[in-house]
Amino acid sequence: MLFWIPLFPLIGFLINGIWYAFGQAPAGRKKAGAGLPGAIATGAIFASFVVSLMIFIQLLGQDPEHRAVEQILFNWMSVGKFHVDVAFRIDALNTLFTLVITGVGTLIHLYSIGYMGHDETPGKFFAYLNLFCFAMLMLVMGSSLPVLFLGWEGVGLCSYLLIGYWYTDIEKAKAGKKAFVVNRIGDFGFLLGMFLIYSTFGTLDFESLRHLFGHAGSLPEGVSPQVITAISLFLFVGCMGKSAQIPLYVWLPDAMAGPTPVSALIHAATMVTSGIYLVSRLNFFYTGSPTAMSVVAAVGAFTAFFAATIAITQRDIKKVLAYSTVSQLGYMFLGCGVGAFSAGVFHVITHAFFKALLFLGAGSVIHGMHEEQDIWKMGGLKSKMPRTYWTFAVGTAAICGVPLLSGFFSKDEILWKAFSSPSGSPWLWFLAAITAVMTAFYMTRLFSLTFLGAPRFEVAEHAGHSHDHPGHDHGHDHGHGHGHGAKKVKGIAVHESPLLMTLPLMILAVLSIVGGYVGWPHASWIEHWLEPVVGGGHEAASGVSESLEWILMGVSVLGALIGILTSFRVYRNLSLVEAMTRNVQWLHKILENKWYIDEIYEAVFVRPIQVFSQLLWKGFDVAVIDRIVVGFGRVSQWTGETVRVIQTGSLQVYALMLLAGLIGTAGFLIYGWH
Amino acid sequence: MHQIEPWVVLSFCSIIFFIGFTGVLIRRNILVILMSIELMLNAVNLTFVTFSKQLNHLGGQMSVFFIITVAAAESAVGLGLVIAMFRTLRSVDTDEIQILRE
Amino acid sequence: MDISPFFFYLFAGLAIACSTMVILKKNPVTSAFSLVLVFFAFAGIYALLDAHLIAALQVFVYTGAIMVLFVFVIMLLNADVPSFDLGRSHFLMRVSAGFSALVLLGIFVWAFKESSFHSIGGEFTLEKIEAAGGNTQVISELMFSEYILPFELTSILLLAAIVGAVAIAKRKLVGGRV
Amino acid sequence: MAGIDTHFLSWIVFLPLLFAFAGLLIPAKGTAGQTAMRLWTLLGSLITFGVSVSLYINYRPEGADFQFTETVPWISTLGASYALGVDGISLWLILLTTFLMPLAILGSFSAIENRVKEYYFLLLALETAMLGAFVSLDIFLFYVFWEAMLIPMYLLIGIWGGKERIYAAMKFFLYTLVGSLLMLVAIFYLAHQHKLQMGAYSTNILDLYKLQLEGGTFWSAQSILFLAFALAFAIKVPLFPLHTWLPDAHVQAPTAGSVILAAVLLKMGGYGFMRIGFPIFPESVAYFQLTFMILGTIAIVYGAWVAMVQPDIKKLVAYSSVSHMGYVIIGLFSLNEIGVTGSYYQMLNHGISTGALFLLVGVIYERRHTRDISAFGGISKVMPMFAIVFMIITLSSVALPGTNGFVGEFLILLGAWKVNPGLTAVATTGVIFGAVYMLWMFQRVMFGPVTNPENQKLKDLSLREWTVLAPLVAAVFVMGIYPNLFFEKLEPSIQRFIMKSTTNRTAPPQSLFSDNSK
Repeated sequence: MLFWIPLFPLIGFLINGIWYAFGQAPAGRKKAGAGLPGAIATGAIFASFVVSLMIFIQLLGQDPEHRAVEQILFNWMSVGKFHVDVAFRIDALNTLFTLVITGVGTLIHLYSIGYMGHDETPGKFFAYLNLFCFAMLMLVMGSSLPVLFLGWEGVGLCSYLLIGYWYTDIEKAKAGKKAFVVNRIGDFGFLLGMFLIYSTFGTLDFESLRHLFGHAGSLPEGVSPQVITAISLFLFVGCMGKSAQIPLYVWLPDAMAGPTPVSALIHAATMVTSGIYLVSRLNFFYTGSPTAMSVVAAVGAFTAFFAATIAITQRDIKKVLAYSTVSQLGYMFLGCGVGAFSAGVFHVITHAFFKALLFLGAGSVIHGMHEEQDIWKMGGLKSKMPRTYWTFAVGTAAICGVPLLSGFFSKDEILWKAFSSPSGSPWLWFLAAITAVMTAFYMTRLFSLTFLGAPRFEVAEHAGHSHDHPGHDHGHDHGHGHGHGAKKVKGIAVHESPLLMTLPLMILAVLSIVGGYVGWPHASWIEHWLEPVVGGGHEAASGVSESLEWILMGVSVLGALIGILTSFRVYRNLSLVEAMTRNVQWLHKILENKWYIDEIYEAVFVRPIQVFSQLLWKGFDVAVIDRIVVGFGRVSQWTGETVRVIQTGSLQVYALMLLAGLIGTAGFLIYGWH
Repeated sequence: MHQIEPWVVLSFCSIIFFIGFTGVLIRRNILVILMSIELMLNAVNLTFVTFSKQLNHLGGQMSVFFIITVAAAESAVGLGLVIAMFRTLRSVDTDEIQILRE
Repeated sequence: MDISPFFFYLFAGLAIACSTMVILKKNPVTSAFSLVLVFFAFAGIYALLDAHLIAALQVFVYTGAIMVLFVFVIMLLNADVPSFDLGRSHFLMRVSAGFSALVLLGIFVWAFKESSFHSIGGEFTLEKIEAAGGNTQVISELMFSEYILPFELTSILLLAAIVGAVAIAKRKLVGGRV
Repeated sequence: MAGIDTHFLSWIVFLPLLFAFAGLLIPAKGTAGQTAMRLWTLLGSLITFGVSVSLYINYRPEGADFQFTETVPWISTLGASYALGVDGISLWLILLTTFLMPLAILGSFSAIENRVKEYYFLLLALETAMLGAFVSLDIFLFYVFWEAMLIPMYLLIGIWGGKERIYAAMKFFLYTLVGSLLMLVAIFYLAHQHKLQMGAYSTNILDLYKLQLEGGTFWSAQSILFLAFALAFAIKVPLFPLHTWLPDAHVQAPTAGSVILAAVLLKMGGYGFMRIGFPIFPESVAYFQLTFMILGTIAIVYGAWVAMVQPDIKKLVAYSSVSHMGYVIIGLFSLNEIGVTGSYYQMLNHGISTGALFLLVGVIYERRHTRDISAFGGISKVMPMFAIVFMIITLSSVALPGTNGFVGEFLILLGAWKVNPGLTAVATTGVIFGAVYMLWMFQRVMFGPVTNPENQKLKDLSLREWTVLAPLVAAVFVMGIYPNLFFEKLEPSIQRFIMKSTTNRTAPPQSLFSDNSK
């Protein structure tokens, strides 16, 4: 039954894809609306949600130690001893992922029907979206590394296709390519990790590997810790690429060029968390290597902090959320890095709820604002878009860590583990706590700039505008869309999004509120649930008392509240903001330009490689190798030219030479052998 | 009266052959060159017949028969070429016919 | 070899003298007629060597057909061409040609003289040929049995040569000179 | 048909040639005649494909080493015979050839307007030569077919090529000829060795497998002979630094020529290594293993980097071939089952995906008469179906899992890792750069606004072009998802190949300095 989960989206992809490729794309064919393709795609993913739910229920009834469902579909490759099956295996860990992917996926598909309503090629969009779900499900369900890698690269491909969805804008196409290439750098590490695993253990199957490791951080016999560390780090390079960690995070902010539902689904809720999935899946490798753990934790914590600094100054609503995602992913890795895999996974789930909510809310805003994405040109949307406003407020509160919302539980769990676990340290906690304050600050900034205060754009009269704007070409010409609506009507006629879009927002808002209760401190269902797979949470290091836990929790709540309140105060008075910005102009400039990382990469890697390649081609291929070859040609030509003198063209001279040759030969035959 | 040794006959053939060869080398008239070639062919024919006689094998004479045929064909084509060439170049001088060179 | 030395030397001397004339005489007509004599001399030697059919063919084909062709062509071309009586080539060429020819001739004669030609008993002895009905009869039989394939091929070659010669020598009617 | 049972392979090999000669009788004047000629050639290649499919069906992987064998003495003084036979290694390359040939022919239906008859005659003659090389079990016969391939290809490039076709054709010809001449010398040496060791001349490959040659050092007989063969094969592969004929030949060749050149002719190099180079000279293979793996790795990275900056699509694809064939080399020289199987699979993959890429370039070249990347942009908007197919093939070329490319590259790198992890790590960067150059090219051609007005009105794929491309797209996925279909018939042959190539068969060293006094 397992195979139905990825199969449904695949079928949806094939239907939509073939219909699009032959029925809609060719010149002169009728363009389809978003309705039918959207319904097909949503139905497909919903069907697989239902199956996932059934599997989950089935797992609930099983004995915790053997909680797994397996299915082998067919043998993929079999060469000598190397044997890979296309097989699925769902256990406690990935059943959560399938639920999130299909559940949140369904909501986002639904939302997309509204959002992409005026797009030119909705068939293509939904085909890609379904293909993505298929690949993502392959990723989390695969029972061995190659199958996981199949999904891993598959989601990368879909990400590429969807970021560059509006490909007529070359910048968006470039962003897609950047995402793919940066992911490929990660995959490079992933591949090396796989090779090393295979050459060390002779298998790539998760279960077999787990059995080799036995229990709790013990290493298989005859395997040196260095090898385990190398494997863990190689695989982590892959995670850096896919889950946008330093130094490979640069693609994710650019990935916002894609349609907003894509940002919500792929670049917030699901694909980017696959790195965390991989690390948790192979937790036995990481627990076996303290070095790798520290690297993961350090990279995670630093990424969380670093991305948060950038997020503070961004003007694009989606860019803020993108950096926020990078930052939150850093949290998750921090959790994994200190051994709290269940905390990491817990944050994946709550993050999927509230970040998807935030992105979809942002999409709704952008939709309502007619493709305006600059938060400095918004403001006062509270009254115009009430449903979006309220749901967005819930999302913001959740990510800020307001107590009793989902983000609070998961983030606090990570913070506590960063402090208390044997591989944690107060420094990691401190960095994470600072980040939490900054998160609260920039999210509130985003929220208040968008929804509160007075509108900072020209408001058009509402008359004659329904929720649905016939003739307004949403998505078409997207790249040049800034102020597109403003051209038609003087000012922007802000409108609330249709129910199709706000309904998923409301569901996600509810989930963002209640989603955290599965991880209630000290009674965490999720930790208990995941224990057979990722191991129990480590006992707190000695000397760390329960009271300290409460104190730290209080500190982080306080930090969040401080962040929120400061932000509200600051951004109520925008002239104050400008004054402050002027005071720290240099810092603001650096942050606004994202620490110039893109420029540095361009200068250090991209340009040199291009220049060097040119050099290789013109300077070596053409100038050296070809010259040698042509040189050989020249030599023989020269020889020919020289010898040619005797080629007089006179038959008689030829005959004479023939005669001379004959004499020579005869002479040799007579005297030569003596 | 002594016998004629085979080598005498063969040497005679060689003499005729090299006379023909020299003719090919030193004459500029293409017609004479063709005639010299006929001389060489005849010398070869005689060699064949000599061996045929000496070895009591008729293969030599058969070869001569074929050579004569081929020679006839050759001179027919050769003379045809001479006529064609003469028509184009108004000359039968090999020194003027050096198109092969370029 | 049981051939008459007198006739052999007679024919050989004639052939050598006439061949020299062929290559030395300035006028091609003279050369052609010398060549006829050479062919006759050869026919004589063939007859001495009991190759009667070849001797006959020599007279028919060479003197009869080929020489007529030569003379015909000479006469065809001879008209109003002042440069027809071409001399010989460059002096250096003549000297080196003559020299090399003499050297190689020397080698050949030496080689022939040094070698011994044992009469390996081929099946066609003179007596057998006589018994089987003579030279012509035996050769004809061979030609249509053992040598039938070369024979047929030769006929194709001849056909090709005829067509070729006609095609080459034919004056193009359209477009002026070839 | 007479002798179809006993001379099955001969029928397959010479069927195209039969059709080629029969095609000469078609009066190919005028449009109708040309169409007839094209259809006739297509028919010929399709029938050949059909017959080769029955070869596939009747081949038993568990059966004899070589099946459908035929042996007729040929040149007795050299010991050469007309010996044919098929094992798993030749089987798939034969199928690749016969599969691609109809597509290449169909793909050039509208591209070739002049000298139609000669063109198709040469294509079919080329097919015979290629098939002959793949089934030869006699090294001399192999050589004859190997050289015979050169002539039609040379003419195809030289007559129907682009602007610089003469230069490219000459370069192609000379490069390959230089290699094969040394090979010829080595063949004679081997025949002579066989006479010395076994008492009779033989150039039968199976006999030569039993030769004992002194090896293990650079100046040993094995090494020198191996290098003589390896030069010929490496030029065909082409291995860095002997690759510079390829970009020129590819760019100048007509579409079908490029397809066949990339898809089949390059495989001759790999096949030569597998059939001759490795099993006859096992010690030298071990001796030169590292050298060739380094060259292969350089080829991967070098080809990818140089491909990145090419302004011409065909040149880009040509350099990508250099990169992809570099994988083949490191896989072969890793000498374990995973690597070698991957290598072999990569050869097939490369045939499919690069063949398809050239066909796609041909499609767009026919419309725009340029291959300059900068002349395009936004084609995706104008030719959406073309863009979809192009995308799929691009993905296959960058080895996305699920497409054929992944299986090959993954196995190769996995196998090579066991031998030399450091080099493999460097080679794996090809995965990154492969994505860079392919996607960058795709972006510049397909994405962005349609800036050039000439691109505004391009027609999308026609039915004929679909017919050409659809089988390739299908092959991409079938090979990517179910490679076992191929491995089944391949495995025993690969195992035997590895056994032969790793067994020590060296003669006792006859070194002057060997110390026998102890």
